[in-house]
Amino acid sequence: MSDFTPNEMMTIAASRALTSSDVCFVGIGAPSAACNVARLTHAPDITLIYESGTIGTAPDVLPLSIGDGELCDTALTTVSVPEMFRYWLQGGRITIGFLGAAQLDKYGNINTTVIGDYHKPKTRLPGGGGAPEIATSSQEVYITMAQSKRGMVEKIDFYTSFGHGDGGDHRKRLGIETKGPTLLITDLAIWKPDPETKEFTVVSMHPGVTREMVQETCGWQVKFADNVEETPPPTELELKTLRDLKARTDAAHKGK
Amino acid sequence: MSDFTPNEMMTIAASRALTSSDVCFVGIGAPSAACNVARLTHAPDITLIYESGTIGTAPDVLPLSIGDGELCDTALTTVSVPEMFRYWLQGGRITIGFLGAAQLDKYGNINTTVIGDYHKPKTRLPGGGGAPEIATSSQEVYITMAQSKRGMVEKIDFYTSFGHGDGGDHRKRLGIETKGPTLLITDLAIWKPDPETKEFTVVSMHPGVTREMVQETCGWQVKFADNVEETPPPTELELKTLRDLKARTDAAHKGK
Amino acid sequence: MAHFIPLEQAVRENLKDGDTVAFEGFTHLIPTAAVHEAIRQGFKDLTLVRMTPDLIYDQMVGMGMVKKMIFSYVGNPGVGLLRRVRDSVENGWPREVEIEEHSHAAMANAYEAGAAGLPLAVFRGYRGAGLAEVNPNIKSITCPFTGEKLAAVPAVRPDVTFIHAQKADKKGNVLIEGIIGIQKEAVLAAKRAVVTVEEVVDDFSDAHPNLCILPHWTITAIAVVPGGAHPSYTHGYYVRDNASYLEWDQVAADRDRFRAWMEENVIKAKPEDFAARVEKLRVAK
Amino acid sequence: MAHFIPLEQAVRENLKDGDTVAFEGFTHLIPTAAVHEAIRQGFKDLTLVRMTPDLIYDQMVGMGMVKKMIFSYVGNPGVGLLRRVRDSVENGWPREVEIEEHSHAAMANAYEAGAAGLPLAVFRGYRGAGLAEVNPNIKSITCPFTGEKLAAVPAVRPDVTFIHAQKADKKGNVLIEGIIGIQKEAVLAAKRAVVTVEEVVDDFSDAHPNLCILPHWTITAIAVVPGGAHPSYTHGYYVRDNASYLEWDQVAADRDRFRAWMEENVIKAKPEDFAARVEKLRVAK
Repeated sequence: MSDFTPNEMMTIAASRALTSSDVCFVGIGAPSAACNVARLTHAPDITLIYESGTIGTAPDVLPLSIGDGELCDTALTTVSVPEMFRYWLQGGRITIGFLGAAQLDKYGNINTTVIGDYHKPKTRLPGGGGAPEIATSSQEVYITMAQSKRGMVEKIDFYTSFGHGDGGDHRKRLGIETKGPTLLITDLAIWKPDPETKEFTVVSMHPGVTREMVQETCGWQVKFADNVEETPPPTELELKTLRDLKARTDAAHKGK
Repeated sequence: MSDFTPNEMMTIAASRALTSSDVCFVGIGAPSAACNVARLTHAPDITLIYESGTIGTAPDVLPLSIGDGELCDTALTTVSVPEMFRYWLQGGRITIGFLGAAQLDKYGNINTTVIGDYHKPKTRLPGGGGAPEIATSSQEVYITMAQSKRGMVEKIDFYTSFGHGDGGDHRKRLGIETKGPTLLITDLAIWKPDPETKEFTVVSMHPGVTREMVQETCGWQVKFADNVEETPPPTELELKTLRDLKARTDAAHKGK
Repeated sequence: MAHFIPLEQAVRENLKDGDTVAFEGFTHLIPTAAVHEAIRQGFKDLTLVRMTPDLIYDQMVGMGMVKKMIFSYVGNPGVGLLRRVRDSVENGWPREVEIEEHSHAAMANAYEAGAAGLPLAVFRGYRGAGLAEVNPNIKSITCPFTGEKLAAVPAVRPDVTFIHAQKADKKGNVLIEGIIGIQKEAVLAAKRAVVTVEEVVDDFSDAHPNLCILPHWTITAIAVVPGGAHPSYTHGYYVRDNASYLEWDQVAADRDRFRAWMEENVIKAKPEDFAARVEKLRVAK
Repeated sequence: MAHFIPLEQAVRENLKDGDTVAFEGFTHLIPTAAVHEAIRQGFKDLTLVRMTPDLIYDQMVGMGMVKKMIFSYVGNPGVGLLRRVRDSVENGWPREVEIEEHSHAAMANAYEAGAAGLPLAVFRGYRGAGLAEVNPNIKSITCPFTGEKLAAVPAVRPDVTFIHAQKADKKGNVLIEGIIGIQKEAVLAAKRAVVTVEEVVDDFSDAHPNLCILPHWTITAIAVVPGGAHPSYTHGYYVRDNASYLEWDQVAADRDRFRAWMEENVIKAKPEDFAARVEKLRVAK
């Protein structure tokens, strides 16, 4: 399979990080696509949870919102929203919290609240929703987003959800016992936090991507691992699965 | 209808205190019988709630426990036990908490925990179960028990659930905003708390009962209202309803 | 005790200028018809509470009815931003709206605490989160057993909650199924509760014992409004009108277009119009 | 991840001397078969947690397996006292049992807090109640918004929870229906969870979406034990054996009679014996 877009590569690379034994709290957008591609390919027994209360869903099309009817129709069970946040997220049962970001810094801190000052914002974004506690109660956090200088910045305008803060043991110092962001998948590369500093470091670049391309679309000085691998390109099955899913989704959302 | 037992009179007098608009948290034993007689006679729309989570039950036989299957089979809905105690009792939705007592004092304080010292009890009783919070979260509390000097005492051995404490505004001083015990129905009389002192005062005696009989079976000096009425005897319908209910219940509990 | 009355009357009798009001529905069962009736009746200075404000709060903010919003996600789910809310926050048009912003976990716990009659909700949250610095209603308590510091937020206790549900029975008991969201808590936390339903059935005696049923004595008024959740959906009745959510992004982008749309689709419309809007979205029973 | 294994193995692999263990079931679905297996395996120094200890805890206390009990109602529901527990508390026979006593509201909130991963439960309770004076694990917190003093108790976090449920599907998901009690919380609060079920079905795809289902990854082991809740009942399978509860009052009244009964009905018995005990109590499906 030769022809694929950077976004397709991103979704597929993200899907590969998930396993059948994961219990994944799914954000809308790229995370949702990645989780469902994983479920439809190598991780058929993965448990997908959306914050609307649907546990173990297997939607045939991607939901537009976190509460589309199909999530409930295909779920093992659907619980109330307070129960979702208390027993399932806060209870420590989520292995992977999968988030997107409007702004991200090199320590995995995320902003989806405002651009500019909180009280006089230049742009008012939707805000955190479930993210502040997904970021601290999930056992690990994966982040996925397309690279851009506006999105990947030296300093985010607002700490919607906490990653590694200023790096190092900042989480531990705040009493947060979960691992936080352990993986960043962009349209160009796969990043993991440095074990000590917790700064995101490129460990793999997607086929055809250069170090310059990664740096040009990133607002901070990029660190590369000693040994940067090349991400295996999408397999035929992965690409077909993703494209079929997107096609079904587009048809469904455009209405009749 | 001429012939009835003091216990039957007690249950029927208690049933009359309930109305179709009550939401009643039902204790087992005499309270359960009274509540169901009310439902089967003059208060068909009363909502009976048992702490097992059954809301709006209408059992054909009296349950032996608070969680018999019939309570669920005939309920409007059955919720979890945490929800029962949080949303329904603590939420302030119960109009009447209906309790029995092993020991009772004149201020409506109840002991069902121990006879003797708590740490070295002479008799270990079952304890409070739901009663401590039924007594403080229900809008009002009704109590029913057969009179005896062992049961109705000057000083109870343990405050399983709080009535009016030492009387007067003791509830208010503890930050309890509900009314507490407003009615005591025994096999001999109907008692209401004095508006000021909160001491239970006999307001009605059952047919054939004398002041001496009331005093002889009560461990504290009994106060009588200026105008003590005579409790109307059971009607034919009331007595038949109660006896049919008891007969169905006995047959069911003795098993096959 | 639930009364069955027309929606116009239910809104008029239960909502007042200055009220704190929740129109709840977590993506599913959003009470759009009730909001449109509130818009037609022209209430002012409302404090709106909701986890996910979405289109209906965008509409009320855009119509200038709102003094304050308490929320946790102010987007058009899956589509993007709420443009009328943005215009208010960024430009003060048509008026400035005070905001009290929380996380979903905080709001869910705050409704739960309201339903449970508590003054506060306690949970593990907001660690390292910027909201804790800008929202003075985020405080903490210390666990007397472990010393752990936990987040505390005030319970949500609306003057009135509006929800949409599948059905009522003749006594006024209300059944909600599918994604039940926060509706039970929103009703039980409120002083008054108004429910729009798709239909009325004789009774729920055939229903499974553990479904989400609100007893009639927890509800103030019920109005029968088929389709009343459109463009949201009602599990078992009609599907979500995703195209309308996408369309709203265009409508709300421009002040004039927004006003024209509201005039045409809300001010000049009636609760009975909702049935036709879901006709093509109905699912086989 | 749930394994389907025999009850003997499930108990042996998941219970240890000295464990804090909850065998839960609120009147309904009491895991009697699991308790009897634990008795046969002769565990020691257990800390038993349960809202309503009833017969099964009376049996374990009488067999001398128990170091401590955490509970809120130590009666034979609707019948009277628990005579083996009394003998232990009043006379230290066969050993003294330490007790930590709560109200139902406290225990329900403590399990809920355990399931929610919190260290404590906060509720409005124990006002004027004697337990607050004799139980050092009843403390308080002050609401930072209203100044109200509220009760606080530690979360319940058992090493292992045993429950009985209607059915599992082939993947090991577990369905509980009827009086669901505190079972979901007891499982989610525990480090390990063992479930006995009446039967195994293919899947739950026909089940209503809002039922109480525990995903397979919340459960450690499942054993199929038809009748395993007797003399309690399983909604939809067999009714409560009220006569056995009345009989227990006689059996437990005397130490020798108790021991003889245990020898005959527990020590010499097997999990498979439960099916016959409920044969006459079965309900039409």
